[in-house]
Amino acid sequence: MFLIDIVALLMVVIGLVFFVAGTLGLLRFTDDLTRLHALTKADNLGLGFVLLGMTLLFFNLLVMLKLLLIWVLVIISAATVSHVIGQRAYKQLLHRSESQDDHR
Amino acid sequence: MIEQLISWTTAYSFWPLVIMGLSFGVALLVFLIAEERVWLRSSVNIAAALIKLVLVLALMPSLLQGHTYEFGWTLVPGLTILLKIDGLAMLFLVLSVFLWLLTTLYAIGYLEGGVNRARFFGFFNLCVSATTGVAMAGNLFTFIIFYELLTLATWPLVVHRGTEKALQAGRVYLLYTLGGGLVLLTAAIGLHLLVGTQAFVVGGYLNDYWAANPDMAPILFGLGLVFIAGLGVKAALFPFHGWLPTAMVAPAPVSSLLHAVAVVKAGAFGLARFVYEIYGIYVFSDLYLHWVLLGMASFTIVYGSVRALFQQDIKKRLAFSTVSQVSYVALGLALAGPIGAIGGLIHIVHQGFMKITLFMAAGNYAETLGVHKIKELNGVGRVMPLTTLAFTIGALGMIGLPPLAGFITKWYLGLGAWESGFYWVIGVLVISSLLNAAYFLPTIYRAWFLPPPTQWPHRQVLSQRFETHLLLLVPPLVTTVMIIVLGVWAGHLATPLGWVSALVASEFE
Amino acid sequence: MIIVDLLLALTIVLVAARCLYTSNLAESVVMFIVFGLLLSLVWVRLYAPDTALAEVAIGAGLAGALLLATLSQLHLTHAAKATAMARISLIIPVLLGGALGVSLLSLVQPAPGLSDLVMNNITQSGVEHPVTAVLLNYRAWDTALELAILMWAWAAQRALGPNLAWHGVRLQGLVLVYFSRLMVPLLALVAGYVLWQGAYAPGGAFQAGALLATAFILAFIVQQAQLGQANPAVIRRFIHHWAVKLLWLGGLLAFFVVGLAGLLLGYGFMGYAPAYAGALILAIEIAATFSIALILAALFTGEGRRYE
Amino acid sequence: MNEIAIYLITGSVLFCLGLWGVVMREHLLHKILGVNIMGSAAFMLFLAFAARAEPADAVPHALVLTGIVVAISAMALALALMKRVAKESEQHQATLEDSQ
Amino acid sequence: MTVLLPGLVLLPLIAGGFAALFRQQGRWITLATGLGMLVMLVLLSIDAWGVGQYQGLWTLGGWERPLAIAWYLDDLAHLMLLLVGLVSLAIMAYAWFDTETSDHFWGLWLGGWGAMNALLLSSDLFNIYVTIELLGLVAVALVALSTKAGAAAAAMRYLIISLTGSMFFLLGVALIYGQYGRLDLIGLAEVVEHNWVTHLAWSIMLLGLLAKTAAWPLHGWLPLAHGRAPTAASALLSALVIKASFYLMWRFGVGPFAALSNELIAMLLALLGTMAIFWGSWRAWKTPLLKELIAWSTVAQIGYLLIGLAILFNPQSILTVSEQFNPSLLLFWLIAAHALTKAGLFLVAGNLILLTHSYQLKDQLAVLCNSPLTLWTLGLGSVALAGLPLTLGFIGKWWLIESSVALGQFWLLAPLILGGVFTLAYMGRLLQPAFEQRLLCQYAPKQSDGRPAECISERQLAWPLLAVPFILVLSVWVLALFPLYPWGATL
Repeated sequence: MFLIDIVALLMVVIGLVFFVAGTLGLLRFTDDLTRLHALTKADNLGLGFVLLGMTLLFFNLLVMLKLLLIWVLVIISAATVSHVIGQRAYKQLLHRSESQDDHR
Repeated sequence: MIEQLISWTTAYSFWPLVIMGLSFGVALLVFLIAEERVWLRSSVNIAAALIKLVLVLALMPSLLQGHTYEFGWTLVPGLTILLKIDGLAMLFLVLSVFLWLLTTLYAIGYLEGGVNRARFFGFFNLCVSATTGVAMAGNLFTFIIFYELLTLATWPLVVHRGTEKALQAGRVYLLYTLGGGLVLLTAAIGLHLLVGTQAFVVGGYLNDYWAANPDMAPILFGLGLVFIAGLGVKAALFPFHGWLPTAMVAPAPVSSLLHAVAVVKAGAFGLARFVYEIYGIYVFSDLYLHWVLLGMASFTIVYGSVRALFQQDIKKRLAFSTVSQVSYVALGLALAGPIGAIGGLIHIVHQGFMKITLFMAAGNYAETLGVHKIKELNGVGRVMPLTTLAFTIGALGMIGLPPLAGFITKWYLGLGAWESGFYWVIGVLVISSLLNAAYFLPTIYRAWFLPPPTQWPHRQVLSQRFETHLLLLVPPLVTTVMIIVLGVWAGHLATPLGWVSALVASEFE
Repeated sequence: MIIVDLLLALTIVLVAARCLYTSNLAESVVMFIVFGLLLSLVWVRLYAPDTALAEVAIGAGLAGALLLATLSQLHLTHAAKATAMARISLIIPVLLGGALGVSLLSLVQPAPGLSDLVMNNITQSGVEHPVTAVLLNYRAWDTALELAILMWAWAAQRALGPNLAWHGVRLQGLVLVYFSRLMVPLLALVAGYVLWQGAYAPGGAFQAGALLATAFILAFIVQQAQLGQANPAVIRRFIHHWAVKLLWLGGLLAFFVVGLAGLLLGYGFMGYAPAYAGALILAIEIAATFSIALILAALFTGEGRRYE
Repeated sequence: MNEIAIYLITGSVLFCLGLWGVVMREHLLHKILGVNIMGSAAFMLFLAFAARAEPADAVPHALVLTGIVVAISAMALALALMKRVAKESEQHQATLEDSQ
Repeated sequence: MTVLLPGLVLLPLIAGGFAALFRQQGRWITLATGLGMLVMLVLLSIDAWGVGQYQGLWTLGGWERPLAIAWYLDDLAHLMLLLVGLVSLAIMAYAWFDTETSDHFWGLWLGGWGAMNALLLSSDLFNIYVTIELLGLVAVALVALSTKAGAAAAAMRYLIISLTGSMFFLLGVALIYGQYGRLDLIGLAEVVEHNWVTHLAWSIMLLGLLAKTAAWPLHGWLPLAHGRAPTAASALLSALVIKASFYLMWRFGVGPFAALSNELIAMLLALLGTMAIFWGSWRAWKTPLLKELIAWSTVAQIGYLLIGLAILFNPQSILTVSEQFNPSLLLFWLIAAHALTKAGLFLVAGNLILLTHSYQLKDQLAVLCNSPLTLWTLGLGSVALAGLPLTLGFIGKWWLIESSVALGQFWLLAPLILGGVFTLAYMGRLLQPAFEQRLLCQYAPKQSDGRPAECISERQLAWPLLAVPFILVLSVWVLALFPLYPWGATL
């Protein structure tokens, strides 16, 4: 019991570390695409660890399945949203370089 | 037959409502009649005026027998609309109804071809409705309603011409009269707080309260002053008279009926109700309010006459003359004795007849010859002899020449002053008469004896056979006859004088 | 746990202040969404899972979507900076509110309420979950009027005239389409589950309606992005179909019909026959779910015309 | 000092903050968000009162659920109106200055 | 409970829903609904005053009071239901013929009507919050129906104030629930006691409601919203919607929170009322716009209502409620007089705007010279608004005067009496020019042959557009003769 609690806590802490790192990247990176990178990668992993910790704590099949479902859904959403944001950021980038060309 | 009439009329109590409602209904009807339908409108007007006169006269016999008609409608507890025909009301009622008939005829002739006549006659009827309402008001609340209604209904008539001057006059008029109404309302609220709202009663309803609360003297005195101020605006007592000469821009029928009779008399009549039937003559004189009223009235009499002396415009001169003459009523009330009271109350009738004659004559001059100024009157008597005759009789009556109606008033006022011990009032009367003579006699002289000018300011041919339009000529002649009749047969019981004497006897019991 | 509460309270106040204070409107909106999420945590801490669910779905989710969509249509997305005076004056509400709150502390002890009454009558209410019992039975009239508010908010929005132009970007590829094909049915399924669950556990018509609305909005956004149009024709046709219009009104009508039937059958206005209460409540909830979902979605999409 | 006390105070502070936003901020978005924060503050008080009972009082929960839907309806209308104001104002600025 | 009370709320809501969704059929739905409502109101009145049914408490859903929402019908609520119904019908009749009425109007106001009826009946704090929000949203939408420049901004301002007011109200409700654990007004009246929370809650609710009523310092939104809304909407908002929040203050102040009232709050309200009368009249005197003039006059008239509230809230005021007659109900007549008159005046203003396509006062005046019925409506309306004797407003004012004197608040006589004069003064700006000769037919365009064409006059409008405001205004005079009839038949 005690061991599982410690492991679970460890998992959650690792997850939090990922979150912090991702957030740091979001704040510190220079352009949209790199920020996206930091955010999605870190968040998916962070959330995974947190959920893993939770799973260990509850250790109930139904709960585990639910948590897994949440993780999968979040990952799918994150991927889709990143796709959309990325496309937009890329278009803006193109647009900007074109207008710079015009000025030249 | 008289018995039958009496038994028929006394069987119903709604007569006051009918009399008031008749002109009200006619007013609404007239507003709806299209502008062009002159004949229809005139017929309705005249018919209504005749019916009303007959109705009022039909009530006379039962009233002589001591019957009074009351119609009450309670809105909420403490607020009752009460219409009552008693002796005092009848006096004012007969006067206004009779003169209304004449003025309607006159106005039809005067406004022929003018614009906005539907509006004019509509408001005209509304005014009559309000005036009869003032006459029949049985308590202070009802009185104030009709007093305000009178203000609002006369304003469109004052501004009827729509010129900048007329509008300016209308503003002044509203400022004074609405202000007066407000002051009166304040006074009424004050009185309501002390004794509640009660019906007017012969001898006043303050006697018991006064007997029980002698320490309230300052408050009652102050309230009395507020009442006098509120009513004094319409009665054109001195500091509040400013609107009357200004309002003379109105068409002649308005000036004659409304400002010589209806509006100013509503104020004077209100003073009579206040003195006799609210405070009661004894409370009134116990509080020395009669001194106040006497002072104001005396000053206004002299002041009005002096101002009239310096006016060059005919209507302005007549207006200041009105200011002076209406104060005779207040003076009579303020003398606080029966004889003076007779003089004051009878003057409501007498002054009405005389002043309306003068205004109609002035209107005829303006309409026929375009004459507005005194100095343009030279020789007018040769062109318009009948009108000038009427003007002359009216003016002589104003001066107080026996045996005309004006003399009766002044005689009774003088006797009343003697009786009450206000000997100096006789002096005021004498000065006033001299001043009257001073501003009327030269005018008359000018009209009859100076040579007419070669060119009148703005001559119109209104009639082939008569000196002016027939409808403009008949009404002043009728009133002229009345001035003589009222003077000569004054002692007869069926005259207003007899009526007033009986009234005063009951008030001073 | 008190530490968590204190941290949560402090954060939520700071977030709210930042949301109102910043001159960057996008930041404001994001802060408001964060505020909504934190609020739902507070609701959980206050043992109110129903409201927490609704807050996430409506207060943070839908409101956030609405705010972001609005923001994208505004020309200027920066408000005037708060003046120095205003910045200093921010201290006033904090102090005043603090004083106010402290003065309310007397209310922590006495605990009057309708809890006992709710629980005593729950067997006759037709449902087991007390919140649902209150919403759809004891105080059903409130809920009916609330559907009316939704309805009239939508009517009012239509009366304002057509929408502003859309400032979105047309997207390449089919990622979004597949995403929506996965998520929309899933959301509908979850909505049905939440609705059904409402009879005995947290959940019900509001939460289900909000989820369903999210599904609609997702479909709409995907259509927009795929076609590069403000209002895809398919959505327009859908909104103006008469059957859909009737569905908008369905929740309100169901409430009123059942309420009047109760009156005529002698159970009082908005009353149910106890034997059928459960079934009637479910019927009303289904109708209400569709109404709520459609109207919430419509509030987001607008009427389907736009200024040219 | 328990969690109910904390949230009573937080609710009061939030209410005043929201009012500050409505009164002091010019941009309509801030005003609208301010109103919503005021509403959330009132909900917080409701739920804090509900949490005093054991189990939690269901009536305020239901009231707040109703309130949330009312709030989103009002917000949707307000945002739509704000867009129209912004469109009609000359600088596309969503404030009330030009209506003075 | 028979079907009438729920019917009065449900019918407009259902019909309004359909009218909002199927806009092309909106006016026909409204016609049918209006007739139905009229029948129900008549039946309700016959039952309530003839047989004596209906009065009292109704709980909804078959549950007992603290748990269920309650409705409460008494004379005041009944009279308000009638007032709202009749004025709504009149304004809708006008809107039917008004060419500028939007399709959206019907559904929106039917909802507003239903909300008002629900609000008037409700005896539950939170339910009242819901109804007041519904009413507020509808009212804002009605303002926003106008395409006039600035209408959206005015609506926005109104919305913000209205929502903020609602939030204050909601906070008050929360505090009351926290203190007493109940929401029904009847039950609260039994348990309310003096303590800080209750006083705070009542003050906060009062503040919110004052803002929604446009009481003096919080009135800024009203002239804009009412001045820029479409004609029918202005009339409805001024006549009815602001009365809803006033009604609530009245209800709460003499009901559950009667024990809390003190002289300070009464004095404060009286001061606000006095300021409203003076400030509103002054601004009405200055404004160059026709509808804003009428809207500012509403601000001033609210002053009277606030003074009435101050008198109701004064613990010294002895409410002599006999079995037959409750004098404070006379305050209702002040509400009714303002509702009827103001509806009439706004509709007349709408006529003038239809004719001249201008909002400026100076452009309207020429029409007046040639339009007798319009002029009469304005004239009768002005006098009624001033509350001169023989109008309904005077009955209410008389109660104010008597009560303020009985309380020893003599200074209140100044605003009460002067307010009427101010009203005549600013309404005179409209009336006086009608008599100016120079304005007659000023707008008549010359025809090609040099003769003046026909003047712009009211004859160009459909007759119902003229008749409805006239009847509204006239009713203030006619009703003044029977102020006690409905409930005082035994008096």
